Amino acid sequence: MHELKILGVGILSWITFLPVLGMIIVLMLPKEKEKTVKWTALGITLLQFVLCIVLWMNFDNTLAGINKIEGFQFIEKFTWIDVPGFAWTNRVVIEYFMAVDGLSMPMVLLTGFIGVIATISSFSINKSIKGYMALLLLLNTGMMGTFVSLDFFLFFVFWEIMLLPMYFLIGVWGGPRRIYAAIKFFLYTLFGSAFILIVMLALYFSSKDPTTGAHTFNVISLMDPANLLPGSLLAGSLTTARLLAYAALFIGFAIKVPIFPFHTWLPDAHVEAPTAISVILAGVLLKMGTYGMLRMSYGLFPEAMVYFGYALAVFGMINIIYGSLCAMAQKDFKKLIAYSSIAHMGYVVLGMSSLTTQGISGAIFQMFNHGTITAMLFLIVGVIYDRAHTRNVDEFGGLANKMPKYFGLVIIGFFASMGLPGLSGFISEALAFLGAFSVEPIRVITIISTLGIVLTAAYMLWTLQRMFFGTLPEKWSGLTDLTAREYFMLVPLAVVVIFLGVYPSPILNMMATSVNQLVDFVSKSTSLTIMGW
Amino acid sequence: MPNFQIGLTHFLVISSLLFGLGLFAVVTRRNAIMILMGIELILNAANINFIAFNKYGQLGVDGQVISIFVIILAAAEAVIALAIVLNIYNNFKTVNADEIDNLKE
Amino acid sequence: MLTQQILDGLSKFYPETILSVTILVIVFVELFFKKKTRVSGWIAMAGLAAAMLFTFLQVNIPAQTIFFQMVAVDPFSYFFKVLLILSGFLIVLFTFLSDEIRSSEFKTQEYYALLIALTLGGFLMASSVNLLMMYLALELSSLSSYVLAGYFKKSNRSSEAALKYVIYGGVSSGLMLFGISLIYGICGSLDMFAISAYLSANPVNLITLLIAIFLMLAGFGYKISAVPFHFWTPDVYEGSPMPVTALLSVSSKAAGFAMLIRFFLVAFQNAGHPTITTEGLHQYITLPGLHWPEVIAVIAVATMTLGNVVAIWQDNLKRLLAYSSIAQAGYMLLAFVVVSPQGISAMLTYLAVYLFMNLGAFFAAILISNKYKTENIEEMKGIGYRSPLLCVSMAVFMLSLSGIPMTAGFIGKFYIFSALINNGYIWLAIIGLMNSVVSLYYYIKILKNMFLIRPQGDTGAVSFGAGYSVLLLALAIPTIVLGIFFGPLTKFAEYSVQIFGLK
Amino acid sequence: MLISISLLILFLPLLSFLILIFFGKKLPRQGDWLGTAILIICLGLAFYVLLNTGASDKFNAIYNWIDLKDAPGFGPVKINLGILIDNLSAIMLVVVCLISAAAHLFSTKYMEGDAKYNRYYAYLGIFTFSMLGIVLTDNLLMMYIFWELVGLTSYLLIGFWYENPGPQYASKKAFIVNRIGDVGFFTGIMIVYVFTKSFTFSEIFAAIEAGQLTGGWLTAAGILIFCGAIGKSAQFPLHVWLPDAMEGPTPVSALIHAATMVAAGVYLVTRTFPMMSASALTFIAYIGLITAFISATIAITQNDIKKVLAYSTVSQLGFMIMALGVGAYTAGFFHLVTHAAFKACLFLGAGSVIYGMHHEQDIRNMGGLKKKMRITYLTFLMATMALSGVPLTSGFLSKDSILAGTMAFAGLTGGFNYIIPILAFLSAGMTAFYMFRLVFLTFHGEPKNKEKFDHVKESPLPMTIPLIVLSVLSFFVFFSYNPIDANIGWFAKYVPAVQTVVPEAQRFDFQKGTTEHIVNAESPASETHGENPAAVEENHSAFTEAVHHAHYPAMGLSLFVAGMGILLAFAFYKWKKFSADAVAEKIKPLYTFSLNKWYFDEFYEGVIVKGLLMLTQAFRWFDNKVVDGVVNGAAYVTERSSSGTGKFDNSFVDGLVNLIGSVVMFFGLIFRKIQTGRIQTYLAYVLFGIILFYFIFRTM
Repeated sequence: MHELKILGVGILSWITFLPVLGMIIVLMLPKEKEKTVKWTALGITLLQFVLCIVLWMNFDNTLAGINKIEGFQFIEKFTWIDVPGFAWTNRVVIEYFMAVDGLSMPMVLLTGFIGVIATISSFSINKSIKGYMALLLLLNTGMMGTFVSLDFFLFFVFWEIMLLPMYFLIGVWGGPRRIYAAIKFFLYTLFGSAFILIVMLALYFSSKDPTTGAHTFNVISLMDPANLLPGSLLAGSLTTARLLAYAALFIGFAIKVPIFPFHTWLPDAHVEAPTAISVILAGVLLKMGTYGMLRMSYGLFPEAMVYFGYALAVFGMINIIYGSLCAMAQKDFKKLIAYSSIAHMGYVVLGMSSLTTQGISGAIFQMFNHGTITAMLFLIVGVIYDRAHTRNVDEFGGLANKMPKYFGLVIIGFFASMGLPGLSGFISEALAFLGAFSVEPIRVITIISTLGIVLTAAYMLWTLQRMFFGTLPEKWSGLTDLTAREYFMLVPLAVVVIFLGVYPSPILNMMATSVNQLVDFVSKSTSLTIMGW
Repeated sequence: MPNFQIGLTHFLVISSLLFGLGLFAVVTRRNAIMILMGIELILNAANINFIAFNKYGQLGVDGQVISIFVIILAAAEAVIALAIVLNIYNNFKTVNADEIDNLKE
Repeated sequence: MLTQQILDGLSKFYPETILSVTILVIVFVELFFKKKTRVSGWIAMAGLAAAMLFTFLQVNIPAQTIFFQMVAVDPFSYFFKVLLILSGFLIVLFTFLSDEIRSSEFKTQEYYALLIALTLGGFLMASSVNLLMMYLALELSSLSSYVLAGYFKKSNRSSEAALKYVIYGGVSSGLMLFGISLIYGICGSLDMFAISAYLSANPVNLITLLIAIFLMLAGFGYKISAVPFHFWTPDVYEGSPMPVTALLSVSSKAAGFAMLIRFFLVAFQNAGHPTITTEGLHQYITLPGLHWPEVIAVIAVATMTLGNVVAIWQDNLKRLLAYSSIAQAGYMLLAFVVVSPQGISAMLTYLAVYLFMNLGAFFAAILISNKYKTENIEEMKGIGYRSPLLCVSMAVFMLSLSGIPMTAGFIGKFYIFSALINNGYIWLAIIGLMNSVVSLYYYIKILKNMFLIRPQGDTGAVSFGAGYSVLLLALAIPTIVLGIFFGPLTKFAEYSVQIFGLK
Repeated sequence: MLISISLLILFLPLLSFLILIFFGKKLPRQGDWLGTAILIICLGLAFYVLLNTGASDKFNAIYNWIDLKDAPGFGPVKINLGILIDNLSAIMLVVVCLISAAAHLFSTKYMEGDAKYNRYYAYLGIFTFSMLGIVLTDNLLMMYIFWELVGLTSYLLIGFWYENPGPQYASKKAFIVNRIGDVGFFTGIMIVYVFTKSFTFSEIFAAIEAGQLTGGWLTAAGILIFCGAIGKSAQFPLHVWLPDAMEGPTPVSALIHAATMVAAGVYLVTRTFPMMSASALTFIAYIGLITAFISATIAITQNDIKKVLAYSTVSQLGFMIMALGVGAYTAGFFHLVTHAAFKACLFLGAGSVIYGMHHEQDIRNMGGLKKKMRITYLTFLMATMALSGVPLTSGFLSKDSILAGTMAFAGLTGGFNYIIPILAFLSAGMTAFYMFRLVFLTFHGEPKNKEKFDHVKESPLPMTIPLIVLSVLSFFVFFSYNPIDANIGWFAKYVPAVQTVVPEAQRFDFQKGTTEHIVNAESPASETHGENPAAVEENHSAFTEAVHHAHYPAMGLSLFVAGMGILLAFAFYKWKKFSADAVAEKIKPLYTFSLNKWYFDEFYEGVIVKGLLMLTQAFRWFDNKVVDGVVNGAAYVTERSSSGTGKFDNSFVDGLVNLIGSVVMFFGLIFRKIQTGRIQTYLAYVLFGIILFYFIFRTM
């Protein structure tokens, strides 16, 4: 079953635009009814998640997708803009083109899941909840749309859509330096998307859609070199223009990931953002960068990807080591987690750079796992911050006995972050490493990167020791253990983390065919192999 | 000098001089009225050009018609400009353009 | 024969005629309704509406020139006419709703007459194909705007703005006239087609031609406030009454662009005969030896960069919008560099979009100054919580101006950068994009003050009358809708590029 | 059937963990009986498995865990989980279950009344589960998984009393140091996987034999996998965590540090023994030797009862590793088994003493306890004799085999390798010395702390039963009928030497030329092909022969050094012929060097940890100042220059982290300055602009 309609509208449109519907409902509710607003938002995200599950249930693991339209599922393809050509201009066609394959399916699930968790976590917001929930729902649409759109233009529109809610969510509901953080986030990301826009346009004008005869934004058509006009800017293989375009696209996505040296917005944004927003930011937003690389950079510039494969691996390594070392130096609990995010995204980049099935599967799986694990960590930070109103690690101590249930979940979260076997992070990291290691030129880089495992353990355990062990300072004697709401957001995450750690097949099977196809497509597109410098 | 004739070049030299003088006035005179006179000079320099080109290029009457239009326009512009300068005087008690610099960065 | 031609011309000149009549009627009515200030406003609106109606009747008229090749009636001028009338219409409404104007003790009758005169000037600027006609039209609109800028006679700021404007305008148009006279000397005609024909047939002294072009650029540049002819803009914008500023930033600028496009394309590009080049791109033929697109490129880059970097420093909302409009002009000029129908249609698209977002921004500024009595951004802290509709609309305009997707401004920029990239001007596109990132900073700064900082002191809600809200939405909704369904607009813009298949 | 039983053994402790962690508080006695009972059942089942597994039996069950389908350029990617029951795992099952059961039982009294009693038992359960996982697995990846889980659970157990700073640091140190070894282990696994495309031992060996992994990579893989053992088995240079880990509860020390976790490293090397190249084996042998020697020298001077035992453990682990390194496969594994019993006995005995002395651990404050703690004393003495290598004990058998192995190895390879037996014998002598020193100081002589001494009484039954059982197991009869030769015992038959699969070129000379026969001999098929078993036996014996020859000299020597050690201990501490303090004073530098554990901790703390922390601070600085403000300098200048206007927006300069940010601001400032408000200035600019344009474009 590769098509699913509800009330005549495709399920992907439902999943994507349901939050917008929710936003409208929320905006129409009276301001005073805060409870209704909260529950409406939760209801909508839950419904969206249920639809994601339905999507998953109907998802066919054996179809590949990537560069073949037949392999995509739940396709929705309509013409959005069609300006017929006059004598002197070409026809312009922009499509509303959504579909999923093994690459996007895990991300859709993740977005739906984290959306629910973030909404639950948002219940503690007490300032203009209406506006908050409306923006949160809009953000959700932006993220979901990015993962399901296959028209570059549509992708870009969704990509940018989530900027704005994010800006306000950080800027209005954030911490003391929220304005600085929000502006920094906004400018950085916009800077990156400028590059994406340029590449998108350059591709558009280099292309010709076989069916319409016009230029096209259709990513799948663009992946076929036959659809690039001979002699146009981005035609050919390994031309300077293509390499530059790949690099520009890379910068655009790298800012989102974030890859050193474009990462400095992240710690600030995280520290200032409210808990739920940090959860979304780390849980989903960062993945858009790596997803973009896999979907766009790999598919559209396969030979350039191979050409720059080594550089990509180096970036991954720097992220891992640099992020870990920076994390170790932090005293702010949240900032520490933020830097650890940078390090963990490094595993994704490293795995991706290998261009092997193991590496890319590991990368995608790590994207999913990092989404859940970091969400958990940020919620953990939120729990303690809500109670103590400080995040300084050194001010705490002995919490393990004061809040034993909290401590139990902290242990799961921390050790998952360390990549402990039995928890989901291990499998993805191991696969990423195995993939990267099997490529001879980046073997040394992989070995250096494995040091990240030790460093992660070091700063995580150090934090654990400083905050949870030892004796409880007098001032925290009034702290209470988890509330029911906090259970509802932490326990599902913990369950997923453990479940996938023991039984990763549900997610891995989902992507296996597509990843194989991607690897096959990229490596066959050029005679080049990844080279050391 | 029997061969001496007033030619296009002479007109152009005159008009260029006028143009230059006009610009000079516009940039250096402090009094707003003087600046406006500089503008008149510029316009008239153009007028001389039009007429001279018209005469030496055998271009019918176009140039002359243009210069008439320009003269009229210059008059209209002067009316408005002078009214504005008058108003300035009422408000600022001065017509020195360099003293009227409240609007700036 | 002669009469026939004139009559024929007049039959295609109804919109302009109606506007002229409206001016006269307003001046006349003034004699009878000394105190009833709104009446002339309504007349102005009626006149504009009628002009609009007759403009619409010209929609399918074949491209042609009338009045002995003085004025063209073609889709290109049609586009600008629609734009100018829309803008004039909105400015009249702004004037109605502006406390600033209402509270002034001056009669407003001639205000509307001048407004219509400016619009009429704009009409003629957009359609003239003769340099003399062009100059006259320019002066018509300029003279009206001088007076409008100094409309508050008792206000120092307003008077100063008027003085600067008139001197600056006078010099610029003088320079332009001198340039025209040189072109007349070189080509022997003021008819753009004749100039084009002469230039493509005969070798000319390029240096003189270049000087002439630069002198003329002073006139165009002043109208569209392009660097380095922009200096008047911030001062005049800040000093003028707000509706006038809005008018200057949209109508006057649009007309200036129309004039610029027509002059360069017809006189220097042989635009009457677009050709298909080997690459399948539709391109005008550039005259040998003249590199004016490069000149435009430099000006465009300088304009948007300067506008943006200085805007960052502004605290006065009007002044900020002044610099922002300078920067916006830079983006539009970028599209002109391409010198292809694609570029021009992108430019037109942007202009149409710009109309909504810029007027919207000014209207929001008017409302803010009405209610909060301030133009200073720093004093707008937290007003987003006191007037949500106003500030959300303002947010839409600001984001659109900076080019965030799902707003019309994005589509405008998108088309411009498309044109640039398609024609290989990737560096220009990158500079443009970087500029729009920079611009985001100051647009966002406004939003930051409105939303991210909680109101201090008085926190009560400040609401507006229904009229205000309706007008605000009337500007905000197109700004969003055009960001999503822009097909019709771009279609219209592309259609309008067929300048004239005549001659 | 055996597979199901082994799965039962594996998962019962996990069940115990789950029940106790969630419901432990609600059960009577917080559920300690449950954990203990489960472990005793497991022990019974483990015996069943052992009895039903023949020496050459291999029961294998696999489950496909991850399937990434057909990867381009690689082939099918299938990652399996599997259980393998053979002679090694069957023995280890019994060992682990036995020690764990003993620790469980012992703890019922020792830990009684602790605030986190149920959590303690839960942790014991999951620890046992993880350890059994290591034992039962048939592949490297799963071994790594349980390996790490053991790390986690040991972290929890060592840091059980995390309220105190000691356990906090010790647990963290243990985990991180183990992690360092694990990184090596994981890298080794990656190498193996990349070349052989499998994690399963049998497939890996087959692939290596087929020549898929050779040369430097093979040696690297061997050494890196051994790195895991360096961490877990506390080998030099990562041995530092183990003595510190004594901060955990004493039964935990017995469980973790005597028989299970630290034995995992040895077990790993045993499992991967066939793929170790000659270079890797030499490396292993020397690491083991260095460890054995260093920790023996340290143990001599320690005063904490548990620290002495800890260093002796490290030393004995060094012996086992060394044995494997020199090729004495059976001996190494044998020592693992025997050592598990008597070392657990020692630790539990120490626990009993500590319990009796109310948490006094310094042996200088003890003495004379043998009168009051009869059972503890006797069992402790028995285990000490086993550890020292006194005849008729199990320790004598296993240690003697190892020493014979080292001699054989030195004899076969010659040269510098003679250092191995020399230092090994020396260490054996020191072992005897410090163990008896411990016994004398603790149980003999006069009580030094009267007050505490008066309250001492024998520990209750649940504590003494494990002691008795374990000390009885230190007799030779359980392993060999011949008290002086282990080779004829059932153990040696049950765990015969395995043959290497590495290519000829990478073997020791004495291993060469035997491949075909041996490999065939191992598979039952070879017999049907009519190979001559005698020939196999002959080829097999190049090393065995040497060991056989070395047996009696080694035994003699070992008896001599052990005797000397014991004699010295008597002389110093029983008969007081010499004063230990005076001797210590005479060789003060050596003494302090030993007392301070060769300054390893100081070195690591001062150089590596401090260095790392400084590095992180440097990175933080770099991130804040350099990456986030490449241009804060430029911004500062701009700020200065615009201080008059006071409008400078800090957040902008901070925010745009690149040069553009401040350049933009800077130009903005400049362009602002030209907006003077004077109309004539503007006009001048316009003219200037036109002229400029003219000059720029004139030439184009």
